Amino acid sequence: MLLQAVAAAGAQTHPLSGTIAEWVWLLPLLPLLGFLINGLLSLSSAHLGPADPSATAHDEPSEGAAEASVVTHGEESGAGGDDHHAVKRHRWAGLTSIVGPGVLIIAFGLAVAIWQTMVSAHPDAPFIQRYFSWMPVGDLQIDAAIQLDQLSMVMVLVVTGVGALIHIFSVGYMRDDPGYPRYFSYLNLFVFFMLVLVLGANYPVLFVGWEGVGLSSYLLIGFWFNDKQNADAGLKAFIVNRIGDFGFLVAMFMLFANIGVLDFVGVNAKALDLGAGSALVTTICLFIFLGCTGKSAQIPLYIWLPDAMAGPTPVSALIHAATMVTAGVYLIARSAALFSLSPVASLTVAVVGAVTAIFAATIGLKQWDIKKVLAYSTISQLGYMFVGVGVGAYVSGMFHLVTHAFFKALLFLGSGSVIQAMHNAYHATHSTDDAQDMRNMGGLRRYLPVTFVLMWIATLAISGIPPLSGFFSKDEILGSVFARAHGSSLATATWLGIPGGTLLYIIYGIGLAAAFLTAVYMTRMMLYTFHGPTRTGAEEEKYLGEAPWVMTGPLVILGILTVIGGWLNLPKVVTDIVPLGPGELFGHFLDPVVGSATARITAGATEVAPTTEEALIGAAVIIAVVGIIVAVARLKPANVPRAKDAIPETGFEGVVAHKYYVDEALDRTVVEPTYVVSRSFLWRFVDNGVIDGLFVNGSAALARTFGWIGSRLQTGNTGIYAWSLVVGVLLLLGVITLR
Amino acid sequence: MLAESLALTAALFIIGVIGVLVHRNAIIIFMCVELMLTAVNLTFVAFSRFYGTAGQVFVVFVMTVSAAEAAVGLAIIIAIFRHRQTINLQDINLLKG
Amino acid sequence: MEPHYPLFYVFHFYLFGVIALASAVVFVTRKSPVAAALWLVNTMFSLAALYVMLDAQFIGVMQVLVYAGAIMVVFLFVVMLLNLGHPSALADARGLGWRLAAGLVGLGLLSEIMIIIRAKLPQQLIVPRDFNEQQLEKLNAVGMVAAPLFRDYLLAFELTSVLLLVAIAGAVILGRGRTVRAR
Amino acid sequence: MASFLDSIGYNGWVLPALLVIPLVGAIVVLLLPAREPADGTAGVESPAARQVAFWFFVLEFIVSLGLWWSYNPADRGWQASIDISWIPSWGVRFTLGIDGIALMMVLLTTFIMPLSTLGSWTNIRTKVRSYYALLLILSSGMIGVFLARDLFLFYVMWEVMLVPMYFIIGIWGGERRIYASIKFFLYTFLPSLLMLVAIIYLGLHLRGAGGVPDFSYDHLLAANTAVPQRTALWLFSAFFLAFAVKVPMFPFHTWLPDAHVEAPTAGSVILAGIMLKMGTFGFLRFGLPLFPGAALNPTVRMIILVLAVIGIIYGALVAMVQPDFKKLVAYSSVSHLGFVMLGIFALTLQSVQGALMVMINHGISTGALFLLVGIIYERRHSRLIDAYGGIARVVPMFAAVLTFVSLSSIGLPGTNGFVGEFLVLVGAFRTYPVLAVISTTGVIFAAVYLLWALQRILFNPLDKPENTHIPDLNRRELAMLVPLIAVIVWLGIYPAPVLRRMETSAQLLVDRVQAGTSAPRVSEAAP
Repeated sequence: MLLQAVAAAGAQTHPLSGTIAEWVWLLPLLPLLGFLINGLLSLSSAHLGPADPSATAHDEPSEGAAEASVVTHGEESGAGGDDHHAVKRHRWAGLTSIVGPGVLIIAFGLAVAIWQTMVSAHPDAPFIQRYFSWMPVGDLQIDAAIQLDQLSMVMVLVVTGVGALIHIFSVGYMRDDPGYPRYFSYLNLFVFFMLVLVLGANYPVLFVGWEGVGLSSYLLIGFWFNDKQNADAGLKAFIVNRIGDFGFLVAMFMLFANIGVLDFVGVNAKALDLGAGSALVTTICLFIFLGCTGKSAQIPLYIWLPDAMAGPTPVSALIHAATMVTAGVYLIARSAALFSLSPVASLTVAVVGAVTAIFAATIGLKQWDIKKVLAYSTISQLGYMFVGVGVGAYVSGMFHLVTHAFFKALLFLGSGSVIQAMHNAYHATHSTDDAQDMRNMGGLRRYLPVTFVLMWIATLAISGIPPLSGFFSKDEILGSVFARAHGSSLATATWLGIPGGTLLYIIYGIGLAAAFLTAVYMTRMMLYTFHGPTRTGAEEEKYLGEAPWVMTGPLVILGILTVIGGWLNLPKVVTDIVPLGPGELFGHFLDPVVGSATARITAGATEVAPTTEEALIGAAVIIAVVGIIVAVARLKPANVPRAKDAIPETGFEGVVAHKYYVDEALDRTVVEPTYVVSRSFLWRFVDNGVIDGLFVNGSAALARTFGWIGSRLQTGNTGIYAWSLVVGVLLLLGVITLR
Repeated sequence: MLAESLALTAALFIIGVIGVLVHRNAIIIFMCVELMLTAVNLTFVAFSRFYGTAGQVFVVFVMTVSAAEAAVGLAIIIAIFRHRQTINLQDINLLKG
Repeated sequence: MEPHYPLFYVFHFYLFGVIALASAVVFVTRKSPVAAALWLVNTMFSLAALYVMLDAQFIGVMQVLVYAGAIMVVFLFVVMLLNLGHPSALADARGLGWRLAAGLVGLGLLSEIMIIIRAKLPQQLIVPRDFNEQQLEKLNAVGMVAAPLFRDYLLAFELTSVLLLVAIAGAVILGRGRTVRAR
Repeated sequence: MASFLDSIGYNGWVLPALLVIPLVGAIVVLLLPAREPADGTAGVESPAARQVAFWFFVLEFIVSLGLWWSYNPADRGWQASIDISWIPSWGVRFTLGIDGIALMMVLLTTFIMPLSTLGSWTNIRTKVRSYYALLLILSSGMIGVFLARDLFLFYVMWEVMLVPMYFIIGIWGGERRIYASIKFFLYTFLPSLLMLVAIIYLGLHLRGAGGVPDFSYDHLLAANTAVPQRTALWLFSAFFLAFAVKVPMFPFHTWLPDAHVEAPTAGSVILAGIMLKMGTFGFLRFGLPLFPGAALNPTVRMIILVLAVIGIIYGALVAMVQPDFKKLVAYSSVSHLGFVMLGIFALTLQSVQGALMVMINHGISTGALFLLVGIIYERRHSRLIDAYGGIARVVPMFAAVLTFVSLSSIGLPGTNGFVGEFLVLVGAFRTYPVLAVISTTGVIFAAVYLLWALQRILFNPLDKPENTHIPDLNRRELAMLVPLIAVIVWLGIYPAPVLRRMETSAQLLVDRVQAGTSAPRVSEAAP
């Protein structure tokens, strides 16, 4: 009801109505169209079975089946799904190359057009388009509706923009894969769900996208599904995400049960009814946050993301770095009205974010797989974002999300370029060495100069070296933490007995430490990959080479964005010193959405003096630089053995290299016991034994036992029958006579 | 003479019962059954002096039944003997459950 | 109340009763089927005599004809057909323990029956005192049975004929032995 | 559309027609000549039987489809009613009618039946005529259960439904079919007898006008306040057992895995798709409204709810460890139906509507899953998960459909599964928050068991030579799966028309039961 009213009112008065923003529904629809086309193309190579399957099942195999043969390790052929080196271009590859990236480019164009309209119109209220009633049940009215405001606009631009670049990159990266249309259909599907996620006007619609991106992620991680490891990784990702979704669901139930609405406008309007700082709102926020930890790979649900690197590298770039994993950050920013009411929940978010940031960074120090390093780096950076939105610096969190999308996509695509080169080299020589292990790389700058330069830019950005984008965004988060340690609603609250202010200082410290580690492990990655001698192998070196333009082009664009991304939100303290341009553009842009929530948290916060702020920035920069120097000084790429010659680390280093054995511990304590209990106790004992055996078949057996006893009396010897008859008569007559 | 008749009936009947209990030869057991039937006939006849001729009619029926029974029973015994070469009831346990 | 019977009548009644009883006892203790059958015939004859004395002349005749004449002959015929005449061929009777037990059970039953008979003996007659004599004079010995048989019990009588028919058919089928082999 | 239907007097004859059409079909099928297998029919004897049966089912579906338009959601009473005297001396009447709940169940039935016929197209080769005749009779019985407005008629239909299924499992089933069919029969028949006793008690004790026993639902609904509280509890227990076995609720579920696994494909589809709904439908139609006091007695209600929640978790965990895919799907039904029971007994409008949606969705998704198992079983003659692996490469279309249907079954938003589970949980959270939260974990387990099985069948290395030459879906199989997929998408994205048609009846139910618990009963005033 409320939503309809708002929509009706909005339709008449909203500044965006009647503009190109009316076409916003086309945004998710375009990738959906791409998904359908590509999906059909991918299935069109399949052949229909015979009219009667069992009649011919063992006779002549059909044409499609004939192409497939048993795959053992090292031998590849067939129509898709197995290892990606099978060079067999799909017959619809050309069409797919147009449709797949095409829909994204069009969508990005549309998004830019809408964005410009929005900038000029500067609406204060969200623009809501309501299409039809999704779940109308009594007082539960959930509409299929899209909400366009500045927050979703930012996400739309990132998703379609970075997404389009990654799609283009994929054209080169995946061109020889037999599952090419399938790949693009999944990728389009992902973008569709991601856009539903960011554009949904209420929690359930958002949840559609939320689970949908999880599904696409599942499908893409397991894209080369004939490898058990990949399929396992996909499954793990989906299930861990579902654990998070459980929290999200419960949060929705609680919202509906307590305030009766689930759309963002309604929740924002009624959030105060829950009571500021009440246990109720804290619980709701914590359940939402549980959902976020799943999607955004935070402690304790981060475990799926490193495994997710099993997917094709562009997928890692798009889903597991730039967009999907940031959905948790988006969700918290979207629910800012709720989180700002609960300092405890906000602090929890910040603490978890900070701990994750440093925890993942330490693991990143000891990884040899280039994508694993980036994966832990992503977890760590996501931790930063959560620190940002946790301390109520929603703008900073979102800003870091955007810049991170640029440089992390660049890093991943760059690593993809490296892996592609390595892979081609090993494929040419039929070597079975690991194309992703940094110990097999080294000195690649000679072969991949463009990638080398661009990846260094991204590395510096993520380490926080000015004036690259990462510097501004990361610094803003740390600055916000520092600024809120005094007087804000967070500082006055207590979290598990610790005063909020103290906690925020600790978080700030952790943030700095993580920044240091980030600089170290990123430099380490660059050193081992691009510097020093080449460890790829003498024969293989001849085949190393730069990727085609269709792959390097997106890299260059991302590189430019990485460099200039910081201009989006120049801090005041910087623009005061250096007149680089208008300051805090991003903040002003997002103000209508998160401004009031931010204000609620910073209400009593004391202003940080510009000098202090400058000092903080200086400290952060110095730490980053020191990190890089330490890495360069300590690590000697020349001394690294090749992967097959390496000796496993021992002691604490070994523990870190094995990711603190978290996966193994979970396997032992959760996964295996659940399975064993379900199998041995629930199924075999309770179901088959007690219920079926004892009760059901037991009662049948009881009846049969009585029957058996009766049948034993039937000896078949008529003499006995006669005897018993006569004795019976004797007894009966006796009773009668003696009565 | 009613009491004497009934006593005799009872005695004959019981002798028949004892015969069934102690014998294993199917034919002798059969004869014992005939004895029991006959004993019952005596009751009917004895009572017919006091209750009218209906008793005697019943004797006719009993005789018919026992004749039929003898015919079928003996046929069964022959059949069993052909099959098993014995009419000892202890060796015949087709009814065993 | 029962009429008074002359001593002559009573003597013969008891005589035949004792013969019947004694023959039955001997019958039941025989191991040879042939001997047993012959002793049983003896019992039947005695009973036939008792029937006659009890004003059931027709039944008495039938007893001789049907039981002693027909049924027992069939028995003997079967015994001979199966060549079971020799008692040694069969371990017929059960052991002493069983026989004693059977005797005790029999005695028990007998005593119970006696008690019941004594307790429940009818004290009043339903039909007139000389009803049977009148019937006998009016209808003669056969008519006395035939009249109710064909009037009051016609249906039952016809059914017994069906029973006999079925029994004949059954006996023939069983006796032919083909079904046995088919099994 | 509605005016066209009115012009042919649709409401006057549709309900008896729905019962009669399959029976006529059964007779026609039985009258077909017996024919030896001919070429091109894949060794199926009397192939005409399946054609005839299929077209009769299609006719039935088309006839029933009119109900979608002719049904008036605003009307709270029975619609398209029929009332004929049947056994006057016992007060038994042949009364039919639909409300929003029955409407959807009937449509589900008529929708599933032709598809299940297609599903048994080639794998039923012997006694074909009897098979399709039984299917037709079965469908008549099932529709009768949904339509009956007289408890006696309801009971008759309830048992009519049981017998054909017994034969379908027992004659055309798998290796342990005899065990499974007898278990199925006894398991469901025994409690039905208790229910019969309860029905007779109601009919005799709540006599209608003139002292004649009256089994009519409306009468019993109005008169049930006369039943003492203790007696009501006993009567409810009898109904409860009959329905709980059918649902099946934990711990009355063990007939289900056996029956499902041994039944032929169509049998499993119908069992899961429609017959399991009989139990929950029974609770909605009879169990709750007739004995509101007993059903909502706090202890009784809590026991049932806890059993439902146990069913959700337990079914999922046990499904997870099944080596047999068909058994896995069977146990997943226990889990899904647990959601339905939770929704019904949480008794809010959302949860009841959600329960109804789960009933429909489960029919669609699980039906489709069983069809898919049947398809792959027909090709490889194995239901064991371990017999497969990596076959997505060999049968991409099969893989796509199986994945999609599985996702619907685990309740991925955007598919039908989500709508039902979400509504159940959101509604249940209002009355029983703790139980709702525990049940929500079922969402996680659902993903675990189904996707894990999916992985072991479709993904992983293709390492078994016999799996490399499996033919993909053929046109017939596509024809039966595409409608299901379409419905999955439709109900996932735009379930509102379905929800609106059921809302009045669901609301009426909730109001009635809640009014019934707070005696004295208020007379139902038509709005």
